[in-house]
Amino acid sequence: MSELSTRERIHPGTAPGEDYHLEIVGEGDFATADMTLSIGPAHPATHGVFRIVLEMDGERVRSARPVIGYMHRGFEKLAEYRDYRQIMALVNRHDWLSGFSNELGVALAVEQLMEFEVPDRAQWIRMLMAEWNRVLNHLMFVGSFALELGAITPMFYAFREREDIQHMMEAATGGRLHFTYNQVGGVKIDLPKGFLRTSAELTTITRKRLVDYRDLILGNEIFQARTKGVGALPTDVALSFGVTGPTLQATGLPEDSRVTEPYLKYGEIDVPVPVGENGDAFDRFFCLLGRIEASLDIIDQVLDHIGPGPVNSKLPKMVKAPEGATYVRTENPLGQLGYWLESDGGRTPWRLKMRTPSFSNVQAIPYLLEGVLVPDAVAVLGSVFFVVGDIDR
Amino acid sequence: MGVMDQIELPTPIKYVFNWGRKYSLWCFNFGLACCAIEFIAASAARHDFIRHGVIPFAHGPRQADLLVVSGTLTDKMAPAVKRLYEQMPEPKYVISFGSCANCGGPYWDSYSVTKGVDQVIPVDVYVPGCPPRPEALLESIMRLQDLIQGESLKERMERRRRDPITLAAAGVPERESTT
Amino acid sequence: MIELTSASATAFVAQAVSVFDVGDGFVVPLLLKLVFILAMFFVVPILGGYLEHKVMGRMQDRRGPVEAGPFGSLQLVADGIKFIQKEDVIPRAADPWVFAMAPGVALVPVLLVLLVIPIGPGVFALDLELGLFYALAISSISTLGILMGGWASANKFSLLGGLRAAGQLIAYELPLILAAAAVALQAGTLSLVGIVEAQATFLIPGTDINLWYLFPQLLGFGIFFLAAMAELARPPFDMPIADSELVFGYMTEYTGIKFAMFLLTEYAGMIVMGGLIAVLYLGGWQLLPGVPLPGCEGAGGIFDCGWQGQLLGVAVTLGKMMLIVFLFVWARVTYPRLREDQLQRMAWLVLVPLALLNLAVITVAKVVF
Amino acid sequence: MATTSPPGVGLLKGLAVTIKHVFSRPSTQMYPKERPDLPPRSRGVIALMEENCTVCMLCARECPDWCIYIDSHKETVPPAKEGGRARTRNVLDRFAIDFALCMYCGICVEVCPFDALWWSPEFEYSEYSMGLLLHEKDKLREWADTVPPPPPLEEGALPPAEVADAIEKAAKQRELAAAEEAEAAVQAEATTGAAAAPAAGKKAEPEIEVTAGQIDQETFDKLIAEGKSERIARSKAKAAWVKKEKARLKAEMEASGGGEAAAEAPAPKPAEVHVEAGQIDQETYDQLIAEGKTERMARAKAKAAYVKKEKARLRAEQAAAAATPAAGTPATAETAEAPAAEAPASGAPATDAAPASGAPAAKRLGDVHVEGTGEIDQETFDRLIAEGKSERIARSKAKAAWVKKRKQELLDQEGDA
Repeated sequence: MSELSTRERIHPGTAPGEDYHLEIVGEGDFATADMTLSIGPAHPATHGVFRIVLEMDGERVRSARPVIGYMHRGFEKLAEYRDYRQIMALVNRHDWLSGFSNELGVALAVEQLMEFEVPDRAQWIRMLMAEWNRVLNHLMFVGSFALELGAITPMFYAFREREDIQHMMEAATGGRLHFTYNQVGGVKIDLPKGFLRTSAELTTITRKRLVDYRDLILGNEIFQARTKGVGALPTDVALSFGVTGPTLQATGLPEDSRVTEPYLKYGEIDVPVPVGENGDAFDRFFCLLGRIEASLDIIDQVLDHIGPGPVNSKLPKMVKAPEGATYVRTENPLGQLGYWLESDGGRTPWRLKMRTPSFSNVQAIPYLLEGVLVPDAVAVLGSVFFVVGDIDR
Repeated sequence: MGVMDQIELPTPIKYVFNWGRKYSLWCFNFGLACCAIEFIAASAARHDFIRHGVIPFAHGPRQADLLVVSGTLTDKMAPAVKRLYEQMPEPKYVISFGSCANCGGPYWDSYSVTKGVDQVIPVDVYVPGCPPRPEALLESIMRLQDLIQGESLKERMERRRRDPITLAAAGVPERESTT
Repeated sequence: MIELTSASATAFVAQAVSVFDVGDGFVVPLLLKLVFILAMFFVVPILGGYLEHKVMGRMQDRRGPVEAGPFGSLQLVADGIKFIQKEDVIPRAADPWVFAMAPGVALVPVLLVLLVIPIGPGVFALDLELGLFYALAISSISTLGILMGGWASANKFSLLGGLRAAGQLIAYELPLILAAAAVALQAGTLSLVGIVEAQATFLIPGTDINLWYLFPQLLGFGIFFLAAMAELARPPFDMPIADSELVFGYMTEYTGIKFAMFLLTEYAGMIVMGGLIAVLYLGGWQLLPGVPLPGCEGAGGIFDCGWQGQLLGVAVTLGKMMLIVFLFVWARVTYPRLREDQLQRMAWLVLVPLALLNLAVITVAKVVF
Repeated sequence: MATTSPPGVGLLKGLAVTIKHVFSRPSTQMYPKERPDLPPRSRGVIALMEENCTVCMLCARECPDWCIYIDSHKETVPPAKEGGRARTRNVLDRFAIDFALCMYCGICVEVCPFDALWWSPEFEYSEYSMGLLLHEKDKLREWADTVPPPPPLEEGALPPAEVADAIEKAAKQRELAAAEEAEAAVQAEATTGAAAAPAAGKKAEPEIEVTAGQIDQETFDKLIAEGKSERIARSKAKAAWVKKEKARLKAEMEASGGGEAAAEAPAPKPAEVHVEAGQIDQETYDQLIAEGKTERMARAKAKAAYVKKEKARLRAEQAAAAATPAAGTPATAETAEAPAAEAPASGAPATDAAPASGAPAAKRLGDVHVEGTGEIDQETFDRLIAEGKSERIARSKAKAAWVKKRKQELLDQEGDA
């Protein structure tokens, strides 16, 4: 490790060349300066190694600067050295809460490039899994957002549900977080017996338990006092930052790739999109719960539609996407996930560019944090849903 | 601390002291990536490692006895991990949770990933898996508890002083079957 | 043979317990009281901590500690044993003296308050005429310790935590004292033993139904409970140690035994507040309103008890303390935390006026009846 | 949005939720005492069936983490019978998986062509030292004892490829045996024809490499006119083109092959009997149920019975239609091989096909040993270069072409002799 400069030691996080100065107010003994508070990279509030440098006046945030890159693992570069099957196992790790949806994006991109027709049953299974994955993801954020506001219990309830769902998905895919269930042309293997029945049962149970979250969090006066009007994000600002997913829907815009640009079989079913009004932390949480319910609805519809048939198609021994490029966008749990896949016809992509929802979502954080109190800053950080690996990749 | 790392304690006292450390592992979760989710799952209702005396209430490193490094350690993050580890008071234990923390895992060829947390801090127990299931963490915690129950603090500290980074495998109890 | 042993055992226990009544002698009662207080101080908080672990576990659908001791009952003992072995770290930039003293300054007042809390008929260390005043005055010294810790740690999070703690504890001192004042007013005494006695003899005007102060002072009870929760910095009023904002607040830099002292302060504080609430509103060691303890005679059956009555009285008080601890835990498990400004607003705009109103109503009632 | 309710109700509701849980059974699984219920597909640890490993190195090559270490050596096996040729085989010296590095993606298990690698759901192997996470083949072999059987599949799923193949094969064999008996009296040569049929049937349709962009314009236009999306139309049109092309090639082959085409025709027919999932032979089913078999078992068997019957029926019909033995001109082994051997030569290279799955002719080619590796087939090389392939690829392919030609020559000489 190279020797840090004095400046960096005193004020870590400032970029080289950037002049660091503290505004000094008052004179003599009463001279005060703003305080710089570095939250993260290992801070309970940032659920991950996200770092944010706050310049504060007392407990009020003057300005906030996210420092990212603590989780940068070079996904895009690594993907250039892995064939498509290996990429499938790799990409479910960048947004570790939505492994299946990530794989799905890559699979769709490769299939699009290869002009591959995926069997119906495989498409329905993919939808089923993607929606369960969405529920898993949102449950995690329901828990973690409440945790950040100081309510410890919702996390435990959320994980009770998550365990049930994960157990079911593990029975089908073999993984609890990283499913690696997609393959180019379908899914690896058909569902195990009883999966659909368990699925149907779990939707009922989860719906019943959603009432608990409503009572425990959403309806709670303290929660409302903490979140209503906090971190309000106007639609135009959200759009200008490229914010998507529940964070965007909370601002009142029903933008959802599953509706506006349906992939898989989303065009054939009814996809409810919950929207908020003010785009504040409360609305974001409201949309999150609404999206869980929407996903459960979709799962019910999928269960009605799913029919017999093959789940994958015969592939050449080595999958090679033909020369060309494609862009696939899917509605990941956290927002729009885009994969730009450029192939030179080889066994590995020439370039795999990711447009990850978390990265765009955190762009709005400096805007949202300006002028808020530290506790509100935590509420904002918790409500702009992001996964650090998805930011840094 | 103080004298406990200087003199060998009489066996009954050592037993009680080891018992105390064994069942009071305040745990600082260094949640870096995917594995952190499984760590949380291990603390949640289904697995509940508080049963075993692993208390996940240590929000800072100063109160922690056990550091669970769960996830990919990047070169940018490595100094922070080292620093946090150094902030923990002795005696402290480290569990490396998952392939990334063990030796880089899926990112073995990435330019920005540290190939294993044991390049930076000494590790007591390695948990394989990507991510390991919560039960695997429980199993590793029990393994760590076996280690704590049988160890001598004096020997441990001497070993630490001799070689601050690698925890010499000597003195590690024989692996016994848990099944 | 067995009867003989049990008889001698009971006699011994009786002697041991009734020793607190012994007026004559100085050294032996003093030592016994000291031992009693220390036992109270170390055992009861551990009981409270265990209760918290278990209740929290059950409310969160899990089991809590299981492995350490039978049903995990020795979890906090293990914690204690562990903490004494830990390295004691003092940050280089910290003020070493203040840093080292802070936990003591926070802890000792709580210990001192325990002196005056009666936990059974005749089972108390001190019956001060100004018991209530003493308790409230002494307990606010803890704030100083917290502020010291926050300032001396040379850590921004600690500093923020310490400042929050100071602001919060000062703000909630007022409603706490006002609510307690109403009780003192109604009882006509500041002695905690006297307050218990007054509750034993308090009758609903016009009837001969005995009631605890919980019922006439329901509002006061609510205010006292909330303020106590805020004083203890228990969630949902735990801004000083808000973990998701300030890591561990003023405790961030503390390790080992010093941290354990802060922790003990918190648990002992819960016990002290539980004891105060039990004494002020829940009739102290009375089992039920108007029902004398077995083996007791005299006014409402709260004094002149045999050793059985004393033991039962202690058990009842402990039970009430644990009930209060349970309520604290229940709130902690259920609610998210408030924001600092909301907390202050609640203190000054809601609790203080309500406490004043309560005081006024009680005054009027006292004059009228 | 949240309905407005009187203040405090939300707070009380929250308290109700938490207190409710005190009285319900905690969902905690007491792990060391209570074993987790692990699904058979769970990816816990990789087990090695050492006996199955042929040291093909596929797993090690495909592993994204390169965490599989394989060492092997070649051993010469004495000839099976007198005068035969000694063979070499690979012997596994070391097979190790570094579980510290493994990313548990399962690619090695997937690619293993000989079912040597399996997933076991076991997870309890954390270690005090990272070196111990490198499991050598003995350890991996121990894990194999913990591998659970695969779970049954969901309703509506196609049977797994292996099972489907086996069912098909068994049905075909039975049916062929039946046909044999029936026709043996009538026709002496039928036996050879029937025996050759499956081999011929397998390779009946020559593989055609389809390069992207070749579509059936007619179909494409029609679909576009029908309002289908461009992507769908394209893929369907491509499928149509492939079909047409195959038909064309087949026709060509038939024309060139003359008589044997007739023999070939009935062979693939039985395979075309489409069996809908759920169509079962009620009689068999009832009988099996009556015998006390489980419902699943009975269903599966009944289904197989149905397939068998159906195929037998179709075949009987065909036989009736053909009536005359003239149609069944014996398809001798040589003629059956012809199209398969022809396929690579006719410019439709099946380079990707594994040698093991090749027709008998391919195997025989493989037996021929060709000396010299330097030569290349100049013609192929030039053609490939002209096609814009890289020099390296062209060279290797040309080399392969030369070897193939040489082998063919040698084979022909042998045949002549």
